[in-house]
Amino acid sequence: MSDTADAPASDERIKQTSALRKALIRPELGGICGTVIVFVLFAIFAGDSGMFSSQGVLNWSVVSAQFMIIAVGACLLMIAGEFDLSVGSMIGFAGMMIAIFTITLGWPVWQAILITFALCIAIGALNGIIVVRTGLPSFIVTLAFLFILRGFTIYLPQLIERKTIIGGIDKAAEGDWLAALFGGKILTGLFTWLGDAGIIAVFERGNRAGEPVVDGIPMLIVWALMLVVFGHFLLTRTKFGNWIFASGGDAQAARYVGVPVNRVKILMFMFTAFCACVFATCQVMEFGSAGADRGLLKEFEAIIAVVIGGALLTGGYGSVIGAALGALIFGVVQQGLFFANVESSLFRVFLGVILLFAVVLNTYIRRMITGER
Amino acid sequence: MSDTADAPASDERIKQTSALRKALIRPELGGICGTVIVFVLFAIFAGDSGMFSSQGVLNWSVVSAQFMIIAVGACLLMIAGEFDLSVGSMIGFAGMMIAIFTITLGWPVWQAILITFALCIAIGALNGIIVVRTGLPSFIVTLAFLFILRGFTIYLPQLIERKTIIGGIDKAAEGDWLAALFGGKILTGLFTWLGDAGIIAVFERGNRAGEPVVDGIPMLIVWALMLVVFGHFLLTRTKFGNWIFASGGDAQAARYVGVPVNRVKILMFMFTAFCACVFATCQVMEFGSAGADRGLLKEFEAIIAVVIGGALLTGGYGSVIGAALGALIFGVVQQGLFFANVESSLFRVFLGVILLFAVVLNTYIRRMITGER
Amino acid sequence: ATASAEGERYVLVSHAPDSDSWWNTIKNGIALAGKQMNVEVEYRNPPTGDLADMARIIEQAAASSPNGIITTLADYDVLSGPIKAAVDSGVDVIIMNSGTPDQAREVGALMYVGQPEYDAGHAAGLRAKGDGVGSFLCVNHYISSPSSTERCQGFADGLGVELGNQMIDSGQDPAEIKNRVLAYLNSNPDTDAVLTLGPTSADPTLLALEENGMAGQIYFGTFDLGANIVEGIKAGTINWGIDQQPFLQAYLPVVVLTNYHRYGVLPGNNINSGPGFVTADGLEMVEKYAGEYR
Amino acid sequence: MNPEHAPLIEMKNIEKHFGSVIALNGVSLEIYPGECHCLLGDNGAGKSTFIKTMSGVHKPTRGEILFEGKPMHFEDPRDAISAGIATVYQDLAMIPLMSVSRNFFMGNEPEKKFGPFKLFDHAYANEITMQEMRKMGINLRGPDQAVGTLSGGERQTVAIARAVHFGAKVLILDEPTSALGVRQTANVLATIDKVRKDGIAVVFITHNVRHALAVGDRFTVLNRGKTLGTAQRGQITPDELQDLMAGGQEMVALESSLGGTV
Amino acid sequence: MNPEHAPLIEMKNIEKHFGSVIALNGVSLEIYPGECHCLLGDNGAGKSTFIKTMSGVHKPTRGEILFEGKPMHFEDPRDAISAGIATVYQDLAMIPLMSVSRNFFMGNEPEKKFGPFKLFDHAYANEITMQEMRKMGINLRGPDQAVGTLSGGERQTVAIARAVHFGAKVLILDEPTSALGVRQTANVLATIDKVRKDGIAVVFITHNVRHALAVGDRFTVLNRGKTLGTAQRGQITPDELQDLMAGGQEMVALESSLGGTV
Ligand SMILES: Nc1ncnc2c1ncn2[C@@H]1O[C@H](COP(=O)(O)OP(=O)(O)OP(=O)(O)O)[C@@H](O)[C@H]1O
Ligand SMILES: Nc1ncnc2c1ncn2[C@@H]1O[C@H](COP(=O)(O)OP(=O)(O)OP(=O)(O)O)[C@@H](O)[C@H]1O
Ligand SMILES: [Mg+2]
Ligand SMILES: [Mg+2]
Repeated sequence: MSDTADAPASDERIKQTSALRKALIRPELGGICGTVIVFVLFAIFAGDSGMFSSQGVLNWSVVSAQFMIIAVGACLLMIAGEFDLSVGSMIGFAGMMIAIFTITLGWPVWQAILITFALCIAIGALNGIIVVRTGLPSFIVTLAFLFILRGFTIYLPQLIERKTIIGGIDKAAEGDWLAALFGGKILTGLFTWLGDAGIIAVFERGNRAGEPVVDGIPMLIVWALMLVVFGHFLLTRTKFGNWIFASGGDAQAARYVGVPVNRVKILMFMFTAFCACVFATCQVMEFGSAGADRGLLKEFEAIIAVVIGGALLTGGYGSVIGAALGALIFGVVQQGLFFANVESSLFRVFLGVILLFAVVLNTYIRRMITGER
Repeated sequence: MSDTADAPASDERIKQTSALRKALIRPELGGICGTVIVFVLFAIFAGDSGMFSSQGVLNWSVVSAQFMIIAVGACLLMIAGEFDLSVGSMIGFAGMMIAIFTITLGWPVWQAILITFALCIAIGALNGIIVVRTGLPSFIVTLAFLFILRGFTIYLPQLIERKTIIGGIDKAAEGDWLAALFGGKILTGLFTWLGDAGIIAVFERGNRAGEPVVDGIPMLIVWALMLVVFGHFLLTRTKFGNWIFASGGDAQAARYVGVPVNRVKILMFMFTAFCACVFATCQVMEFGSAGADRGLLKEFEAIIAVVIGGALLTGGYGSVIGAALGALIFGVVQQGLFFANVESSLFRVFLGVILLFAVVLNTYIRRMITGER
Repeated sequence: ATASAEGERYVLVSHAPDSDSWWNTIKNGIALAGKQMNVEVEYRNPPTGDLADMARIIEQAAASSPNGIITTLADYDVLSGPIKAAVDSGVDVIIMNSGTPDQAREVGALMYVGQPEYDAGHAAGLRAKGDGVGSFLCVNHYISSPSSTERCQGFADGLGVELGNQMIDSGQDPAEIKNRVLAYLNSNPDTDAVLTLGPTSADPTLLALEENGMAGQIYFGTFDLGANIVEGIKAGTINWGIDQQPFLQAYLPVVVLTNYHRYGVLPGNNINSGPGFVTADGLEMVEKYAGEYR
Repeated sequence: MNPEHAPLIEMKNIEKHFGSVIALNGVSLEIYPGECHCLLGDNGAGKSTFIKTMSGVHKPTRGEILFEGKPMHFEDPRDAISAGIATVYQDLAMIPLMSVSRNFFMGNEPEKKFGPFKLFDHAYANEITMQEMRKMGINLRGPDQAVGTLSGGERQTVAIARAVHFGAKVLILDEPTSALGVRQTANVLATIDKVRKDGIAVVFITHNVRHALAVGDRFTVLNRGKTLGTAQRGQITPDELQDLMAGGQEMVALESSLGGTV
Repeated sequence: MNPEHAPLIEMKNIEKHFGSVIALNGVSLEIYPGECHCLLGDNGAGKSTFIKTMSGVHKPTRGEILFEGKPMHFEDPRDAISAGIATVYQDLAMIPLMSVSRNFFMGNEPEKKFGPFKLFDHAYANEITMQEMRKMGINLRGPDQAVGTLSGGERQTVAIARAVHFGAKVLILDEPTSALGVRQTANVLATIDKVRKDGIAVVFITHNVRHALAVGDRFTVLNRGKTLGTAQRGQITPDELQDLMAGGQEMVALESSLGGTV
């Protein structure tokens, strides 16, 4: 209506902020700074240890990609205001299910994988439904599932196969179309050419002499990148992404304006289970066996990566790119400490200190974004 | 001022509630129900397994008392709105410090214990100060300390003693006045008399034949009961107790009316560290050794006991008596499953199911208390 | 790759989580060997004991191009790939501790130093059977790892009985281990023997037996030594400890690799570091160095 | 405005119990298109509870809701919104960490096509938000300012602007002006007036007799969970209304200097 | 009331910045004992921020606070409270899960001796709570009812009753009547009047001109972080005050039916 429509830019109550500073202030900033710092540090302290040889790069890339896969799920779920402590147990459980289906029941691998995915996503949905229906904190509900799933992962193979590790899946998976999607490598041609051209190192002896040391990009990395792109797109560019933010920011408020909060949360629990299942399937297909100890503590690693990446533990704020950078930092630090030959029992001390440092940095950045709170 | 002062009892807008129901509706109710159910179930399924013989009773009492000690700390901290994931690592760390002080440095045991207590309480305070100053969620801060403390617990003894288990403390502690407070037993005379009088069983074979099967009440149980009474009294009967509730219910609101929220929270972190230290000291004095793997996952067990006992994970609501009952349920179930000869790898499954069941029950009760929310 | 220069670098990769105290002897073993041979040695392990993480560590170790890798073969399926790749990229590998000589040959390792878990359990079972044991309790404190089950299974097979419910998942808390053992023995009073899998479960079990008066009455065998175990053996509470001599498992590979790289000499066979049964006879040295070099 | 028309919403004998508390004890009401229906009453009379049963937040313990003549069973607010009921709650439905424009369009996100995908149209959302807020007399610093940094009144204005922008057949406002400044209040009252003239039914809860009288067509007074009856505009004097709103209990004896000013 | 007396609080050139936002841009004010000082102004003018610097919640970015002539540096609200400043905040300081009486005495717990211990005196707390709430015109169901189950207005009344009960030299009320019913509002205004007569200074923030005129002695209007000046009672007409409160900007043209009723 009638009003002096002074443009907000000319508001006398705002201090001038430089454009650069404005462009920098985003949830991912902490992750970006962290990544730069980490790479610089390791270039200095472990530059000559093979960490940046093609084999070394592949090594920390694979580890980071692993973290990324579960971090994407954990990130979206955390932004939606919940978190899932059963991710690690779910990884163990999914791998074990694939093994039991293929080895004990003798199903074709693609069928075992599909059924396992369906099963895990159903368990994710169950997690979500319990959280949403009872209003209990997800910490408790998923903690219960942490125990239940791990219990079954230890109990079932013992009952059926009398051991806690089931192997031989790689043989069963040979030639399977779906298994190749999780266990294969892409761009093998390119790497052979690179090796022949002398750009990357080749094996010098043994039965693979002449082949390049890195012979392709594992599907694990492809999955990680696909999930990151999907998650980022979903969160920032779609209506559903707005609902995820809203559900995590204030569920009651979101419900009032008609956001189907329960649906959003349950879907995110299912997506987290899906990511855990992708992780497990890649692992089983790469290593050919499933064990009762797989995935221990992975839930914390996922949460740590997400939090390093700038998300708010209480929901409603965060970024998938940030979580991916958090996973990268985590992976590089973990493997880099080995390259830098740090006493291995001090690894946890470093991890703790880095975590603290990262969250303090992120908090500072977030305060700049939202003004002093 | 002038007003029709109709007594609230005669309010036409309140449905009649029976006095019994009113008396029952309290945070501990879930714990009480749970305890009754658990005892009835085990009386039926494991009644003849020796679970309720004097030896059996001592067996699950000791395990429950252990949980109680850390549950009291976790409970008060949780009501004050925070929680501490570093409890388990703190237990390992405290034990290791006592061992290093006595064995490596050769200090008298009482001095080692006192310095360790001071150190742990200081670390608890550091936890609290970081949480309060940075406004970071305690989940993250204490997760960092989980890693840092565990890292040192593994690293230090290796560096100093070239091993990760340090033993021989029991010998060093012989005759120490303070050690007896943590490792001894009380009422040994009474139990010898009971055994002689034939009221409790005596060993029939073995090298202790003739002695009563239970020869005293371990100080662990005494500590547990003392802490429960202290915590309950502090929470419900004092001014400080009101501040604990207020800090956890809404820190901002409490701050507005002058409650020293930061002080309350830091003190509760210190108290939690104190409880962890009591746990560790009792353990070290009983077993005579400290190991780098002590206390693993204890933080979760403490939180589970507290939540089973009816406290709200988000703070501001709960009861120490409830937490103690939660610890009792936890201990009885854990040991009872062994008495009942249940396949032990299914233990985790049971634990998860009971946790879920208990929290759902508690939520129902809390809804009755506060009205439908 | 025979070079006579000093300062070779060897990496030992284990499958044990950080907190597992038994591996301490291994660390001391390589440290000593490194000092004596004047080579650089490193110890690495997956912090949580996740074997998939261990595979990454072997890959990482290979990428840092050391002269040799010493690793356990806790799960052939998981670890054979990375080990083969390491061998292929020119790193010499020795398998230690877990795995079998056959598997070691298959992945292209130079040799195997250790004690196959199942066989050790089996040998212990046979010995116990000879001593008249018919039923037992296996106190398993790290159930999620496959090697623990193999030990119990081997023992059961050696006795010729079903494992069934005789293995309990004891957890790692000493009080819980103690009280679970008490609970089990309480409800199964005619158990003949107790088998523990290392100091973590053996120490509290000792206390449990003392408390219920069965110490010295019940047949008690254990894997892996520690200070308290040695004392138990001395006191007659523990009948025997299976010593796989971890010190040798770590020390010998370093020596073998160094000599191989410097002078091209290599033993012609695998080395069995165990099982050796430690009993009350000849305990002196064991006692002195238990937990450190034994 | 036109009681002879068919009512848009009919609430029949609504009861709502919370545990042992009886918040509503049989309240009936009709709401007609194009009227501004004021819901008045003491603190704790049950006004908020009543409109929450209307907008699907609470399910009534007993009683019936007819929407356009048909019985309605709203499972959650989403159902009510898609039926055409927009509500501004007393405890505002705003998400502090999200930007103003994301809040404004929360649940009603505008979309544009991008190949096979439908994308959130941020540019459009930002523009509309700035424009609507300016209409209500609030100059935002920018559409991406976080709602958490707005003052109480600014937040309330966002909530009202949002409901008006998306409002369909019924607009429910629970004490919308309680935290508003003079200028913003005037704007809101003017907006109610405009919306009503467009044929939309407005349910307006307030404690301010003057605000009620300024825009209300009919006035229903609740007291302790029951209705004291409904009055037409003009059939009741401000003083009578004020007495009713005070719950029928005698007023506190105020100093002469304060008398009649509330 | 008596400007010739020494002021109780002097705020000199207070500035407060939040990140890049300038919430207060140099506001000065004096508060005298026994006066009711009304703080008026548009939404977002900075009233809440201003009183929060006075009560120790925010530290001013620049400027000086004199309390009884001495410079004061409140580190947190606790300091302000012990200096004698009681505040009712716009975002109420209530803990939903706690009982009314525990909330009422939060931070000021009554104690009784029990041997060597000091115990929280629940019986006394319950009695006082019921009594004070009845004085304000609210009949509680019981002192152990959880605050979360009270209506918005009921909660506000608890907050005000608490501040008055413990209030010492200055009582600050940030929009205390915004959610109150007619009867409760009358009670609050009467309470302010009574408190002022006891020699206590009252700072009263409101958007309602009539409420301000009913009890105010002096009126300070804030606009966009600056003060538009302070007026004495009687020196200004209601219309002038209303214009000032709207921020000096021209008012929305209202329909004649709405005119002058805000
Ligand atoms: N979730 C709930 N649980 C229990 N009682 C409730 C709940 N919500 C409301 N009540 C009770 O119902 C009664 C009506 O509350 P309601 O919020 O509808 O009042 P109101 O008329 O909106 O009051 P106000 O004008 O103060 O906003 C109050 O006495 C309140 O204590
Ligand atoms: N924590 C904060 N961070 C950033 N900006 C803030 C913060 N708190 C307040 N502001 C800004 O400061 C300005 C003044 O806010 P304040 O709450 O003091 O206004 P007010 O006068 O109380 O308004 P109302 O009458 O609506 O309550 C507002 O524009 C608000 O956006
Ligand atoms: Mg209301
Ligand atoms: Mg304000």
